[in-house]
Amino acid sequence: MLEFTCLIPLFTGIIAMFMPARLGRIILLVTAVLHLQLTVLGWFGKVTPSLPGYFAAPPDGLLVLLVTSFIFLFISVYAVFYMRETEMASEPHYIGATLFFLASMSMVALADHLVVLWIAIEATTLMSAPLIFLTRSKSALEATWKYVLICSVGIALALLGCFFIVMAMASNHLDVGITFSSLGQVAEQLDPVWLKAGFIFLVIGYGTKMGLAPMHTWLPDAHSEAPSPASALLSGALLNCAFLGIYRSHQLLYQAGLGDFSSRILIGFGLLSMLVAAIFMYNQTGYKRLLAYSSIENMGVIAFGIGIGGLATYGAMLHLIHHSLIKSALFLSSGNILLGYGSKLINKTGNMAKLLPKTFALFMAGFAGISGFPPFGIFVSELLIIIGAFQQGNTISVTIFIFALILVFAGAARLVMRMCFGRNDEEILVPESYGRLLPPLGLLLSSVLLCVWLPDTLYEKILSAIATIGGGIHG
Amino acid sequence: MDTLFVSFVVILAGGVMALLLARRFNLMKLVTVAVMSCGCGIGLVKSLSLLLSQAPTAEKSWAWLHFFELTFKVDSIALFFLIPLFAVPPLALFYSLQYMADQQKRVRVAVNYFFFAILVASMALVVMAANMITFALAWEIMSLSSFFLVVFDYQVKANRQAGYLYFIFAQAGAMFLFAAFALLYSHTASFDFAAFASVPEKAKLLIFLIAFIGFGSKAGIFPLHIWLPKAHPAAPSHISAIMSGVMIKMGIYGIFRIYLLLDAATPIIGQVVLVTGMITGVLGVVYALAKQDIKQLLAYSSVENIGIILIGLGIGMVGVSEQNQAMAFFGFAGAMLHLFNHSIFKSLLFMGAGAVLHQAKTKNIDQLGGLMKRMPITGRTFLAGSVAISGLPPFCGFIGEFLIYYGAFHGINNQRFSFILAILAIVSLAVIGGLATACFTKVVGLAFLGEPRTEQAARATEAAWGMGLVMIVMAAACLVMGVVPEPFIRLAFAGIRDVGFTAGYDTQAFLAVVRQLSQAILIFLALLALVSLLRKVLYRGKEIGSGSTWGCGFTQPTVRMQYTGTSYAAEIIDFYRPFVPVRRLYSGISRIFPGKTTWETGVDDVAEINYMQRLIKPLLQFLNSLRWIQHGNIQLYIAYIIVAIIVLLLFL
Amino acid sequence: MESILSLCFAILIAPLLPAVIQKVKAFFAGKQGPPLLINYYTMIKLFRKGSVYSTSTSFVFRMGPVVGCVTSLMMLLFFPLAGIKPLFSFHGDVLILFYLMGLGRFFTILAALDTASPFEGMGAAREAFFSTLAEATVFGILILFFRITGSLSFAEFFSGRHVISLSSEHGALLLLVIVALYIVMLTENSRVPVDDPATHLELTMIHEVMILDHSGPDLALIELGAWFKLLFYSAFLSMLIEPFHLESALLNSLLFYAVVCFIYITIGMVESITARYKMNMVPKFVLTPFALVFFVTILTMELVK
Amino acid sequence: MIVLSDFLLSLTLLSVLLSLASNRLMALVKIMAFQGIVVSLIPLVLEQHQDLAMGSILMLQVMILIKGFLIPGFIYMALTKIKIKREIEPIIGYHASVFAGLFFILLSAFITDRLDISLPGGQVLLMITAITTLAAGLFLLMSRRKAITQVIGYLMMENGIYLFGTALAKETHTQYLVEFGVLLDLLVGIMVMGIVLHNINSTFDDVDTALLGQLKD
Repeated sequence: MLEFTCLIPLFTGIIAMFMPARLGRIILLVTAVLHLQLTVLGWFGKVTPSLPGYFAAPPDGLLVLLVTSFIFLFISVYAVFYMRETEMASEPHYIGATLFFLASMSMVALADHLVVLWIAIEATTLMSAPLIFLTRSKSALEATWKYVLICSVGIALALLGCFFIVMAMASNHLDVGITFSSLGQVAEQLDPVWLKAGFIFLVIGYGTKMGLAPMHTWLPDAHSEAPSPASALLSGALLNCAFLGIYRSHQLLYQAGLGDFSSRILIGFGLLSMLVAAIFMYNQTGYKRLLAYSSIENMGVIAFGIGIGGLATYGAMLHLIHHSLIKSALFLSSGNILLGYGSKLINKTGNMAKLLPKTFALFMAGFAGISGFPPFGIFVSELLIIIGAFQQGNTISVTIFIFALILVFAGAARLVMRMCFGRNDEEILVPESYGRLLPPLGLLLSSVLLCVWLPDTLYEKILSAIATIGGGIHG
Repeated sequence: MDTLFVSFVVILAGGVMALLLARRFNLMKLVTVAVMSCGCGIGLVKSLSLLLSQAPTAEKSWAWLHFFELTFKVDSIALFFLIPLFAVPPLALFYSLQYMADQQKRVRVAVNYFFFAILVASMALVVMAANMITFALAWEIMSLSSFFLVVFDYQVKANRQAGYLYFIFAQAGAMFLFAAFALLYSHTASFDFAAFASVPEKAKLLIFLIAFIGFGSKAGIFPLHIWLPKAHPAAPSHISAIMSGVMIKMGIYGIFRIYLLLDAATPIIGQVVLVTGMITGVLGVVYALAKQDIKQLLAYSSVENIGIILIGLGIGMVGVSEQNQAMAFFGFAGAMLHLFNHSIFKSLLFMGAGAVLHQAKTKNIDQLGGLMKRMPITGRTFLAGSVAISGLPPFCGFIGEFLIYYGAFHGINNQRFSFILAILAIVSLAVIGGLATACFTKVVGLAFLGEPRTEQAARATEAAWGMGLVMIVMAAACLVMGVVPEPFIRLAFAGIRDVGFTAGYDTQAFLAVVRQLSQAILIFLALLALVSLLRKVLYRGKEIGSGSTWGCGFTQPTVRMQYTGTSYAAEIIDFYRPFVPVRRLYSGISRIFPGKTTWETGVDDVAEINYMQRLIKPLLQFLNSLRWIQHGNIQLYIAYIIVAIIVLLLFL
Repeated sequence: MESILSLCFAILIAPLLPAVIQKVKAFFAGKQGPPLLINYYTMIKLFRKGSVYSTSTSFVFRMGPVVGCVTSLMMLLFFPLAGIKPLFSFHGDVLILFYLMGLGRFFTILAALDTASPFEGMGAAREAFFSTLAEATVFGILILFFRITGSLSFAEFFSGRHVISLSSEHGALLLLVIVALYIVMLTENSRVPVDDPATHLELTMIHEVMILDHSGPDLALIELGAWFKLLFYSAFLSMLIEPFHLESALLNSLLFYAVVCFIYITIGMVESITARYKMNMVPKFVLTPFALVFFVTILTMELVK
Repeated sequence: MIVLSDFLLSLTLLSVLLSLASNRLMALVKIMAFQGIVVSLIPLVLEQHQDLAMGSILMLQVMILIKGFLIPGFIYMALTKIKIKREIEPIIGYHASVFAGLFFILLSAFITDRLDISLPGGQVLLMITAITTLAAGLFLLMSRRKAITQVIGYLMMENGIYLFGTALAKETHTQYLVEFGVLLDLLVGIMVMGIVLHNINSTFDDVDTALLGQLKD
């Protein structure tokens, strides 16, 4: 029955497409709440998937599902107020698309079958394309085009990867269902060469979606051109889903005893992503692009952490949760900034501390959080990743990791300070409103809360998720 | 120990109250200052009594996020660091009552108080932390809150840049710390500080050096100091006082703590610390001499004093590795005492500078002058602070240096390299002392004495009474600590009680020396009084004339002809030329009837220049040269994917 | 009792000795020179006068001479003149004494800057600079002495088990130290070739230009302080030079003051036969003793175990 | 049967080369329709699919319908509706493209040889065709300026992957999921792309991707 997390938004989405905007908003919020409820039920095992060959509820999937569902609720609340003030022409489209998007993401989180996962991830691309496209400006068009094309190419390659994994099974004359759970049980008998080839294609394919360099090229365009609530969803939820695909594949390789191979690739991609993000962050002109590159960097951090293994995987999982919370809060506040200044350019903003004091507080807090300052959770996760990396003896890579973190921080801090404290004598177009302030605040506070008190269930879920790739707090 | 936590809660409550009462400006200030001072007072009393009662180290811990623990432990070192940490903030807060007078900025002031409270609390937590997670957590909160304090006056571009630079250094330093901790964890598999000693000897040096960079960037060792002379002038003066007086000492604390925890046998650690201290001390004071901005000068002087403290620590460490108990004991004790003294007189000086800035609207020495007559209290207390910071008796600065000298002289009888180090330490202390004298005679002589160089300076009046009162209290403290040093020296001794190697060192002989020292100072003061009396007698009933200064033949000397700070320092700076590059801008003279020409000099920080030229510029150029990656061409984006696949398939 | 007598004598004789220098210089110039008691006359004259203070000055200007004089006096208080136990002495007194000298300098400089004069700052800057260099040398000497005697007190340098003396086993090293200390003395007391007390061009003066605005008793205090300081340095030197320790305190004192006199005469000779250095040469000159002392100290690594 | 399958595969290869050489959009669309049909037929003639289930046949028909008619038709409609120049305007010239195509065939033969996988009899050519089609699709994506040619390139790439899938995966494992997935993906993907294309055309007056290079750093 957990499949209803996909079906409910799908149906309500269809309905909302044909409803007036006012009703659509209610549908959006109701669906978000329902979805969260269902997710929580699934989380505690009250509801389980009913199509075992295709869907399953492993801990990693549930984790991603919960994060997605949680931030979706906040983003929906924000979106309702955001749309009221921007008078978005195609509001039903937005609501419909965002619900479809939620449906596809839920499907990713629950997918167990290789191809179902693949279909779901491709579906997220297609469902989120309208979201990016919503403003219909030239640049939005371009961003959408790049997004759809590059991701489709990437995902197509991932399909090839799926075939290779099937081949790994077929060439050794095994005959089990091609679900991650059943493959995992026979992992050691799979043909290693095909498995590795499959992993490469899966990493490239899903990595395109996740924004790992050098396949990240669409990401800054898409995330910056989408309306802010959509950007928040893309960054906070979608990237996790793509990551889940890579995570599952890595899991498979680990179970097959090829963990070293996949770890090295993940570490490489992680570091490359962080460095590439650093290149474009220090001299960025648009603040949404800045946040987008920051997402690339953070995905790099997660990939790095997973690749390192041991303690770092726990850090990576925490990083995933907190990055989603904080980054979506940042994108939401960037929506306020966009409304306030009417421009996405950093040069056109400035003096937020005076002009938009509350948004400033949120944005600054979010920046501090994303840079790894307590009381936000990224502090813990980055510390754990560094500790884990040293523990595993990856000295060189962790040196690059730290270097990249410093570089990214230095680049971003300059621009954030420019936005918050720089000179600006212009008037604010749309003043702040609580409807657009409370959701990001809520997201930030939840990150703080999770850093102060992590519920046992979450902790255990993370542990059981990372146990499958040899991670653990004592590893 | 619970009392200490109570004091944190009170301090934080004060900070939150500031936010809540932000709309009622004066009430907010009063309440916040009162509550926070009360909290600091509780902490001060408690830590003093714990330190003096020789209570055994207490420990307390909470579970956090399932497998971490937040462990706090107070041993004598922690308690010693807690004393200035709780003693200085109330004074700074009291000062801020009248310093932060702008009603327009009331929200910002409230936020400032809020972060002030967090800063104080987090610093105390840093000191009390007993495992690396706790330490890192408190450390990062400290960095973050102090960043917000620095950017208080964000409208000024220089302040934003300063804040930025500080932010970078704080974060980069923290990264180094994390790396050091991670390395430790990889050897011990425990977050607990107590496990550090079990690290293999080979790894200890590396770990220490990494941590040294991390802590050093906070303390402001050369060449990681460049944020300091920018951030301190940017912050409001009472914040500068806290940052310079207390916060940068956290870096020292870290260095000392990790040294003790590692308990390494290698002598290199001590040598590195000592040599860094010497370089930091000498160059810090030379730069201080070269600067014309009072607060910048004071910031560089903080660098210098960090150098002196490090010399003390270094001597102690060399003493430990040489098995020279006296040397180790006095080195550590001297470092502790100097650190304590510095937190007092540097805060005093920053507050004085703040008063000057507040009243005369400029920090530039070359635009000040004659303030002693216009701001008598600020002037006199600043003079006291200057004497103290130059390390001259009868003020407290001398006492700390005396201990360090004492330790260093005990190292003279060592052999070979550590002998040479001891010599160098003594000589550099002497040179630092001489240069500090030059530096602070410059500030006092040019900013407070003579004639005002600008209209603003001439119009300056005495600062508000509260600010004056705080400065008087601190100046008096400097004098008392200088004249009756024994209790404070005992305090420093108590502070290093828990240092294993020096424990049990017999201090009676030295305390006798201290009493005699105190006598000597009293004799000096008595003679001073006597000669002053004699002078009074000699002048009695005589005609005291007054006129203008003799201009050596100039009949109408103007105030612009006074010696300036730049010229005062020029010769000494010139002597240190390779390390202190002087920038000269001269428009030159052309044509037969030349127009207006300009001549400008300034001193750039050699570390800053090198960072810019050797590190930042090439790095940015390199990054820029890679920007083509995101060229917008979708065909090539797809090519990237293909290339990535091909490269990966090669690994197959 | 001995100590008090010795101190009083030193204080009394301090103004006399500089007149010796003037006599020597006059002799070299073929002149008769002022009477030996000239400085006492000057003192009395100055004490009788009043003062004119610049309107620019503050209390610091009046404090300068007092502090300067007292700090110099402190040196004599702690120094074993002619080997006689000083009034006060403790382990570590040299440190505080030299720092007190620093305090005196601090206030002299401030008093100079207080006048807002275009020239006095110049002298102040030079004073601050050269004395920093000289201070390094002094501490170098202290290190050496500590190495030899294990003590940090003037009194202990010249009494006890390891005495600093030309006749001891480290005598050879001491020769270099004497040269170094002599140069320090010339520097610290503003003598040729570092400074010329007789010069009349403000631009080239160091110490004298700093006290241009002082007059009357204030000036007298400054002069007194300068004489005490010179006496201290020559006493220090003569304790190093003169290796004898006679039984009788009186004889000892006679010998001691004879050597002191001799040092004053050499100062006069140096002033007569050398010209002062160009200002930019001075730092090099002042660094020479530091190099000497450092060299000697390194040598002790082998010699003193 | 072997002959038939080889014949179809050769036709596919031919269509690949033709598509690389074609300089007219219309022609290209027709070639793609042809290729779609041929590719869909291939599973039918492969050895291990001898005993066709009812489902497979149904799937096959849907496949042909979509790949051969629906999608090309859709693109054709888009082409006629939007005012674009009908030349392809390649970045890499036609001759070079054809040579590239030949090179791809050689390369894929080489790779297939090196892989030395135990393919069920006679599928060497299938592998070669699959890799060539995939590579040529990617090549079209990279070497053509018009957005619409990129869609076609994508289509071709999907054809290649589909061929791969039929070559590698056994029916029992995939259970139409591959076909279903590919079709759904293609259909919706092309629809979305088409809509975007349409909008690009109405916004920019052309679908040249040179116009789509504004977002960069």
